[in-house]
Amino acid sequence: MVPLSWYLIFAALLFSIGLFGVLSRRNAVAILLGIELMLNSVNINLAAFWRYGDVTQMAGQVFAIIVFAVAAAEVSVGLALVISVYRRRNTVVADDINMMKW
Amino acid sequence: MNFIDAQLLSLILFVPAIAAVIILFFPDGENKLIRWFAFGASLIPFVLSLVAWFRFDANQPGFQFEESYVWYEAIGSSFHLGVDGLSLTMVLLTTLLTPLAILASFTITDRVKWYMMLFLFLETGMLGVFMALDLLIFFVFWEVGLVPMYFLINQWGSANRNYASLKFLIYTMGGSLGLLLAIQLLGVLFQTFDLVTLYERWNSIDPATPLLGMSVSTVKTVAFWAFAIAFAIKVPIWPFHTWLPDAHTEAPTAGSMLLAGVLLKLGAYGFLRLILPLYPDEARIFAGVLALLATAAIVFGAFASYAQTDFKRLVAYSSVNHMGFVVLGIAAAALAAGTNDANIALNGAILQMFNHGLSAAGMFFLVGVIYERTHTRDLEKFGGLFPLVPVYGGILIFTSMASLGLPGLNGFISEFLVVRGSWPILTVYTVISMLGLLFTGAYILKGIKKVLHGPLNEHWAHGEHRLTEINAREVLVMVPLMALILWIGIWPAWILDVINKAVVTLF
Amino acid sequence: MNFPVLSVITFTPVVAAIIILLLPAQRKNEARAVALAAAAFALILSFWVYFHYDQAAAGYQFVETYRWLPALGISLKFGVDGISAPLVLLTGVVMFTGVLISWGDDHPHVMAGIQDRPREFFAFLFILAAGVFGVFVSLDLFMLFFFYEIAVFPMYLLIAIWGWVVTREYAAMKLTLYLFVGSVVSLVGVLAMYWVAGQNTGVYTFDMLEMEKAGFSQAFQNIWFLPVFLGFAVLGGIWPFHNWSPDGHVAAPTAVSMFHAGVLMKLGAFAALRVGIMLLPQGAQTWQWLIMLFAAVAVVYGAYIAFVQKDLKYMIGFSSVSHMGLVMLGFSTLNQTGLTGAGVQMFSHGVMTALFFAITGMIYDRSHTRQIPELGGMSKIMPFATIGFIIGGLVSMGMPGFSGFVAEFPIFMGVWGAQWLVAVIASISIVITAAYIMRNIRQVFFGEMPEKLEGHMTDVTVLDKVAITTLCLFMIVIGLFPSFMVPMVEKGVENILRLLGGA
Amino acid sequence: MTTETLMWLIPLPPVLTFALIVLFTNRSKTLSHTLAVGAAFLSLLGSMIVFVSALGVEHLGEHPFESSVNWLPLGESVETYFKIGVLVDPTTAVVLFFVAITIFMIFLYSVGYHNFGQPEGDHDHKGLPPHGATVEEHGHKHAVPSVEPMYSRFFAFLGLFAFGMYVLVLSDNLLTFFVGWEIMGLCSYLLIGFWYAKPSARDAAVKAFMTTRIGDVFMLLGIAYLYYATGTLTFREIFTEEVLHTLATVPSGFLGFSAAGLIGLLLFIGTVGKSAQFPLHVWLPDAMEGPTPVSAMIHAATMVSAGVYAVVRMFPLISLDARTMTIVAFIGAFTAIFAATIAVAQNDIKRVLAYSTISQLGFMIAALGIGAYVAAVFHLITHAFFKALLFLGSGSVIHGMEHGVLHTGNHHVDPQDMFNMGGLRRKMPITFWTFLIGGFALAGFPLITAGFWSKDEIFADAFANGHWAVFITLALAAFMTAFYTMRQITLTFLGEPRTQEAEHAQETPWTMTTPLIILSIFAIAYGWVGIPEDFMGLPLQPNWLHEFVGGTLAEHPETIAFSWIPLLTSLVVALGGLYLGWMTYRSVSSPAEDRFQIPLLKNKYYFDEFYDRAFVKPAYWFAENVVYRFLDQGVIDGILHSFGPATDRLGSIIRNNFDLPVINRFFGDGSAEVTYRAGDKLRAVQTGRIQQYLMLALVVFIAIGAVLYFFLMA
Repeated sequence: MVPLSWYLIFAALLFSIGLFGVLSRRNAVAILLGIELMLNSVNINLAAFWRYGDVTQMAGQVFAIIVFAVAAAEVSVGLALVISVYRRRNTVVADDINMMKW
Repeated sequence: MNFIDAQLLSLILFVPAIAAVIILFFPDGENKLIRWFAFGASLIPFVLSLVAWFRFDANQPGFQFEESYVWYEAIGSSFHLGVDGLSLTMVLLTTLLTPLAILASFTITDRVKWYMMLFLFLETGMLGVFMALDLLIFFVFWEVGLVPMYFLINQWGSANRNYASLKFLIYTMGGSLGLLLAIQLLGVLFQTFDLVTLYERWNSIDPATPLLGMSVSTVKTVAFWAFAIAFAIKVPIWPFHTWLPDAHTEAPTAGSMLLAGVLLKLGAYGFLRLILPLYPDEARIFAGVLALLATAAIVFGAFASYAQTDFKRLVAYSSVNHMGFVVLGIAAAALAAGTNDANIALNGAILQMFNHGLSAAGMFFLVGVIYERTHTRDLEKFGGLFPLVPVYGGILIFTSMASLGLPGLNGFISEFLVVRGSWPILTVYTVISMLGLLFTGAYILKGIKKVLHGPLNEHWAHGEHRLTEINAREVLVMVPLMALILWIGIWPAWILDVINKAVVTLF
Repeated sequence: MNFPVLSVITFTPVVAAIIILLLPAQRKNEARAVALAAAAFALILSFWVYFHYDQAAAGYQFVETYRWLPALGISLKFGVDGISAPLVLLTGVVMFTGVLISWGDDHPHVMAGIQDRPREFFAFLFILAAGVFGVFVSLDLFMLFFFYEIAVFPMYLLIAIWGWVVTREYAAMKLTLYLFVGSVVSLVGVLAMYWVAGQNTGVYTFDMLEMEKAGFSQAFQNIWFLPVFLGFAVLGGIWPFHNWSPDGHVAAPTAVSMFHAGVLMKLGAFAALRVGIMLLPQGAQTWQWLIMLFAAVAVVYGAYIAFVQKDLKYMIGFSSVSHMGLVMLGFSTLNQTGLTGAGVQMFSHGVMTALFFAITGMIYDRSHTRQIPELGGMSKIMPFATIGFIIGGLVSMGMPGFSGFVAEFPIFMGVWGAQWLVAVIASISIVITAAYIMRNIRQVFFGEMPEKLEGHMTDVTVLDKVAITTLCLFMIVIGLFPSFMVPMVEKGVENILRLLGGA
Repeated sequence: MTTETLMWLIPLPPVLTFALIVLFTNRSKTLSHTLAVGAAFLSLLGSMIVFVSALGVEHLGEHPFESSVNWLPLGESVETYFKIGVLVDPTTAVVLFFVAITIFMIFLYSVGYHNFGQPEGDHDHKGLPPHGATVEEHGHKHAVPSVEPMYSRFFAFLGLFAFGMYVLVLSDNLLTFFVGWEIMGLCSYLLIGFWYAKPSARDAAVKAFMTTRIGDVFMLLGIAYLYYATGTLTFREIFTEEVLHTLATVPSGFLGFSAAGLIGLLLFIGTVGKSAQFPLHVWLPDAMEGPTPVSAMIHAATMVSAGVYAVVRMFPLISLDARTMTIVAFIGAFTAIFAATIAVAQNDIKRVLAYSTISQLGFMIAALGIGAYVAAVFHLITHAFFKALLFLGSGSVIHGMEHGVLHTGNHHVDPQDMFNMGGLRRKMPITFWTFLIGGFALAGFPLITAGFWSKDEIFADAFANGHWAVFITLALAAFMTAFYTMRQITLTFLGEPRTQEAEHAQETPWTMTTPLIILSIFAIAYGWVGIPEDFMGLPLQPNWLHEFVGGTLAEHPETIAFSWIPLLTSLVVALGGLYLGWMTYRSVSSPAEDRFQIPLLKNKYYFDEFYDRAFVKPAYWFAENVVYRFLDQGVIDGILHSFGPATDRLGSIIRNNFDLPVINRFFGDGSAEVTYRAGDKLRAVQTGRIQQYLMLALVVFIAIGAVLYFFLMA
C-alpha cells in the first residue's frame, strides 16, 4: 500500500495552499476557504496517523471529528460575520475591515 | 449606707457624669429644668464629699475609702481610687465650687443643655485626678478634664475664644505629652501603674542597672522633667503661664471660676502626689530652679497683673502670682523634705491651693457679674460704681482683700505658712517673693480703685446702661465662698489639721 | 462542628448581592431594604461569633473545612482567632452602617447617599464585603488570597462609577494598580512559601496552620518576608506605598470610603500580619527595624500632611495613613503590648474613620464642597453629626476614655519596650493630630456658615443618626471598658508570640 | 467673770457692730450709731476693769494676765499647735487705758461731726462730703450742714478699726498682733478713702495702704524669721533669757547683724511704715483726706501709735543689737526734726498737726532707740491724749468754719486754711481753750501740761545716757514744735477774723465738745503720774509710771538721777518757741507776709514728687512694657506662636516637596506613565490586518523553527 509519507506530503501541500490562500486573498470568504483547507489538511494527517498507528486507539478519528465540528462552527460564525460586515460596509475585502485596529 | 461606704469615692466621681448623661435626654427647651437639675446633681457629690470629710480619719496614715476594680489588665492598670488628707481637701474644693459655678451660669441661655453636660463631665474629670491612685487613671482623667473645658471656652467664651481655647488645649496636651511618655516608661519598667507600688519600686530601683542604655539617674532626671513640665504648664509656673490669661479671660464666668478654682490645682496636686514621692532626689536637685521660676511667677505675675487694663485679665494674672506661692512652698519642701520647715511650707502650699480656689473663683465670679451687666471688662470704662452697687462693692472689696492676703482672711494664713516654711530653706527667694506680695497689694488696690472708687460714673448711672445691683442668686454664690474665706482666716485648724496630718505622714 | 456560622457570614453578602441584582432596577428601596436586611443579618452573626468566641480556649474557633481543590492542597478552611474575630465584627458594623448611610435621602433638594443605581452599587458593595469577610476568616492561604482579590476588584467599579466625578477614573485606576501590584508581589512570595513548605514537609498544602510548622530557613524568611509583608501592607497603606489611599478615599463614594478606610486597610494589615509575620517570624525579626522605620515615618508624616490639608476627606485620608502607621508600629514591636495595641487600634481606627467618612459624606452631599474653608456652622444644622464627629475627633487624638487611647497607649508602651526613641518621635503626632482635628472641628462645625450654604443645608436622616450612634457606641464602650476587646486580642497575640518565640 | 475672759471679750463688741451694721442696720442711722457707741462703751468698760485689776496686782510684769488657745496645727509632729491668746502686762494696761478712752471719744465725736440730726443734703452724693442743705425756717430759707450720706457705714468702719486696735494691743503673740495691725491698715485705707468719689481721697487711700504695706512686708519677713529662729511668736516665750541670748549670739549672715538685730530691723521697718517715720512718712499728711478729724485722729492718736507700740512690745528683742538701736534712734531723731521743719510751713490746720504727729512719733522712736523705754511709753500716752485733743479741736474748728462757709455760701473758701481764720476764740470758746491746752501740752509748757513731763523724761534720759546727738536734735525739734504750735494757735484763734466765714463760725454741738473737754483733762493731768521722784531735788512720790511700766521689762530700768540741764533745755525750747511763735505771727494776716513759706518746706522737700518719679512711675512702666508687653506677649507668646506656622510649613513642605512630587508623581503616576508611553509606542504594530498578523506569526514560527533546528542539530 502507499507509504505514510505520501499522505503527509499531500497534507502539507494542501496546508500550504490553504495558508497561501489565507495570506494572499483579499476576499474574506476566500480567506475562510483557505482556513478550511488548512483544517482539512490537518484532518488528513490525523486519519493517516490513525491508520498507520495503533488501529485500536480511536483518538485520531475522534480528534478529526472534533475538528470537523469546530470547522463547521467556525465557518458558520465566520460567514455570519462576513455577511453582517457586508451588510454594513458593502464589502468583503479584508483590508477594509480594520475597525478592530485600536 | 453600706453600699455608700464601699463605693463612696466612685459615687462622688460618677454622679456628675451620670447626671450629664441624663440631661442628654432632657428636651432642649427646658432651660429652667435643666439648670436646676444640674445644680441639684452637682450638690450630691458635695454632700457625699462632706460625708467623706467627716468619716475621714485624719490620724490614720495612708489612703482611705480605697476602691480598686479591674480596668486594663493587659498593661497592668487597675481602676484604683483613694484619698488622703491632701486629695480629700481638693475633692472638697471641687465639689464645693462646681455647684457654685453652675449656679453662677444660670444666666447662660445658649445651648444650656450642652453647657451643663460639659460642666458635669468637667467635674468628673477633675475629681478623677484627685482620687486616682493609678498612674494611668490619673492620666486618663487629667486629659479628660481638657475636653469639656476646651468646648466651654470655645463655645461660650468671649471675643477671642478660638485662639484662647486652642492655645489652652494644645499647650496642655503638648505638656502632657512628656507625662504620657514618662508614664509609659514606668509602665514598661514595672508592668504596673499602681501608685502605691510605684512609690517604693521606682525609688528602690538599683542605680547600677542601666535603663534603655542610660544610667538610672539620667532616665530619672528626664522623666522628672517630663512630669515637671506637664504640671508646670498646668499650675502654671512662669514662663509656661501665658495660656492662662487668655483662657481665663475668654472663658465664660463659671468656666473661669473652675479654671482658676480647680484646674490650676491639678498641676500643683501633680507635684505633690507624683513628683515629690516619685522623684525625691531629682526634686531636691532641681528645687532651686523650681523656686526660681516660682519667684518669677510671683513677681512677674504681680507686675503683669498690675499692668492690665482688662479687669478679668488682671484677676487672671493674679492667679499666676498666687499659685507661685504654692510652687514656692513645694520647692522648699522638695529641698528639705521631711524637715519641720518643709512640712510647714507644704501645709502652706496646700492650704494656699484651697484658699486660692476660693478667692480666685470668687473674684472671677464678681468680674463676671459686672461683665454681664456692662458687657465690658475695660477698667478705664468703670470707676465710681460704688454708689451704684454698694453691696457688690462690699463683696468685691472683701474678696479682693482675701486674695491680697489680708490677715484675718484665709489668704494670709497660707501665705504666712509658706513664707515661714521656705524662709530658712530658700531665704533669698522668699524675700523676693515677699516683694512680689507688695505688688499684689498694688494691683488689687488698682482693681478696686478703677472699678469702685472715683467720681460717680454717669455713664452707668442711668438710662439703659443703668448698672443694677448684684442679685440674690449671685449673692448666694458668693456667700459660701466668703463664709469659708472668713472661717479659714479666723479658725484654720479644722482644715489645716487634716492637711497637716497628711503632710506629716506623707512626706 | 455545628452551624457553619463563618461561611454563612461570608456568603450572606454574595447571596444578598445576587438577590439585589435580580430586583428590577427602579425598585430602589427594595434593593436597599434587602441590603439592609442582609447587612443586619451579617452584623448579628458577627456579634454572635464575637461573643461566643471562647477566650479561655483561645486559638482558632468555629473552624470549618471543605475540600476545594485537594490536588493542590487547597481547601476552604475558615476559622477565627482573637485577632480576626474583632475584625469580623468590625466588618459587620461597617457594612451595616455603610448601607444605612448609603440609603441617604432622595429628597430632590438633598439627594444624599446613593441615589444613582443603588441596585448595582449594593451588589458590588456586598461582593466587596464578602471578600473582606473571607479574608478575615480564611485559614487557607490560597483562599485568603482568593478573597483578597475579590475584595480588591469591586473597588475599581465602585469608585469609577459612583465616585467623585473629578478624580474618580484616576483614583480608581491608581488604587487598583497599586493593590494588584502589591498582591502580585506577595503572590510570588506565597507561591514560594507553598513550594518550599511542600519540599520541607512533603505535603503541598496552603493550609496556614500547616505552613506555620513548615520551618522555613532563616535565609528563606529573610528573603521572602519583605515582599510578602510589604505586598500586603500596601493595602494597609504603609509608607511609602500609602499614596493610593488618600486619593482613593477622596474619590470614593461615602459608603465605599467607609469600607475602604474602615475595613480594607485593615485587610492589608491583617494579611500582612497573618501571612508575613505569623508565617515568617524570623524574617519579621530581621526586618523589624525597617518596618518600624516605615511605620514611624508614616505616623508623623501622615499627621503633618493632614495638618495642612484643606480638603476634609484628604485630611481624614492622611490621618488614617498616620493611624495605620500606628498599627504597623504596633506590629513592628513584635511584643505583647505592642501587638495587642495594634489589634485594638485596627478596630478602633476602623470604626473611627468609618464615622469620619460617613459624616463627611453627609456634609458633602448637602454642601457639595469638602473645602474646609468653604464650610462652617454645621453644628446648627446637624447637631447630631457634630457630636459624632467630635467623638471621632477625640478618638483620633487618642483622648482617654475613648477607644483611641486604649489602642494607642499599649502601642507606645510596646515601642518603649522595643525602641524608646521611636516612641518619643512618634508621639509628636498626638499633638499635631489634636491641633488639626480641633481646628477643623471648630471651622467646619462651629465657624461662621458661609452665606452660599445658608438655607441649602438640612439635618441628617434618622438612618444616618442610627449609623452614627452605632459607631460612637463602640468607641466609647471600648474606651471605658477595655476589657470588652483587649483580652480577646491578647489571646490572638499570644499565638503570634508563640510563633515568634518558637522561631 | 475672770479678767482673762474679759480680755478675750474686749475686742468683740466693735467687730459685732461692724457685722450688724453691714448686714442689718445699714439703713437706720440712729440704730447704727447707738450700736457703735454702745459697743465702744462696752469695750471701754471692759478695758477699764482690766486696767484697774491690773493696777491691783503686785509685780504684774512677772506674771501678767494671759490666756491662750490652740490655733494652727503645725508641721513638727501631729500634735503641736500654734497658740494664740491675750496678754495684759503693765505696758499693755496703760496703752489699753488710753486706747479705750480715745476710741470711745472718736465714736462719740463722730456722731456730731457727721451732723447727726441734720436734714439730708440737697445734692449730696454717696462718696462725697455733705454739701449742706437749705431749710425753710419761718419764712426765709438758710443753709445748714447736712448729714453724711454714708453715716452708718462710717460707724461700721470705725467698729472694725476699734476691733483691730484692741486685737493688736491685747494679743500675746506677733501673729495676731500683725492681724490687728493689718486690719487697721485696711480700715485706714477704707476711712481715708471714705469719700471715695474724691479722686484725691481715693489716691491718698491707695498711697497710705501701699506705703504702709512696704513696711508690713518686711515686718512679715521679720516675723517669719523670728518664728523660724525661735519656734514661737508668743512674746513671753521669746523674752526669756536663753531665747534672747541665742538670738543675740546667732549671726543672721546679713551685714554681720545678729539674728536679733536683723529681726529687730525688719520689725522696725514695719513700724517705720505704720508710724510714718522717714522715709515712709509720705502717706500720713495725705491721709488727712479722710473725714476730717476722725480718720485724721485715727492716724494721729491710735493707729500710728501702734507702730511705736510694736517697738515697745519688741523692745527686749530690738534692744539686743546696738546697731539696730542706733538706726532706730537715728531714724526717730531725724524724723522728729525733719517733720517739724515741714510743719512750720503748712497752712492747712490739719496738715500742721499731721506733721507734728510724725515729728512727735519721731520723739518716741528716738527715745526707744536710746533705750528710754518708760519715757517712750509715757510720751506715747500723753501724746495720744493731747494730739487727739488737738485733732478733734481742729476738726471742731473746721466744722465751725464750714458752718460759716454754708452761711456765706462762698464755697471757694477753704475752711481748713488757717489764713482764712483768726479770732475764733470768741466764736468757739470751748474749742479755743481746749485747743490751747492741747497746744501747750504739745509744746511742752512747763509743769502743768502732760507733754512737758513726758518730753522732759526723754530729754533727761538722752542726757543721762550721753546721747548728745539725739539730745540736741530733739531739743531743736521741740523748739520748732513749740514754734509752729503757737503759730497755729495765733493764726487760728487770736487776732481778728480775716474772713466772712470766720466771722460766722459757730461753736460745735456737745457731742463734739464733750470729748474735747474730757481729753483736755487728761492732756493736763496724765502728766502727773510720771513726775520724777527727785524732781528739782524735791522729795516727791516715787515715779508711779516708771515703777509700773518699767515692771514690764525683765531687768527693771534704773531711774535717772535728776539733772538741771535737760530741765532747763526743755523750759527754754518750750517757752522760747511759744513766745517766738506768738511774736512772729500775731501780726501776720496773709501767707505773703509769712516768712516761713519756703517752697522747699512747703513742698515737703519734694518727697512725693521724688517717690513718684523714682518708684511709682518706673514700677508701672516696668510692669506694662517689660513684663507684660515684652516678656509675656513678646518673648514667650512669640515663641509659642512660632510653633503653629512651623508645623504648617513643615507639613506643606512634606506634602508639596516630597509626597506629591516624589511618591505621587514619580513612583505612583510615574510608573503608570512609563507603561502608558511604552504601550503608545508599540500600538503601531496593531494594524488590524489579519494577513499581516498571520504573516508575522509565520515568520516568527519559521524563525523559532530555525533556531530550534540550529540548536538541536548542533
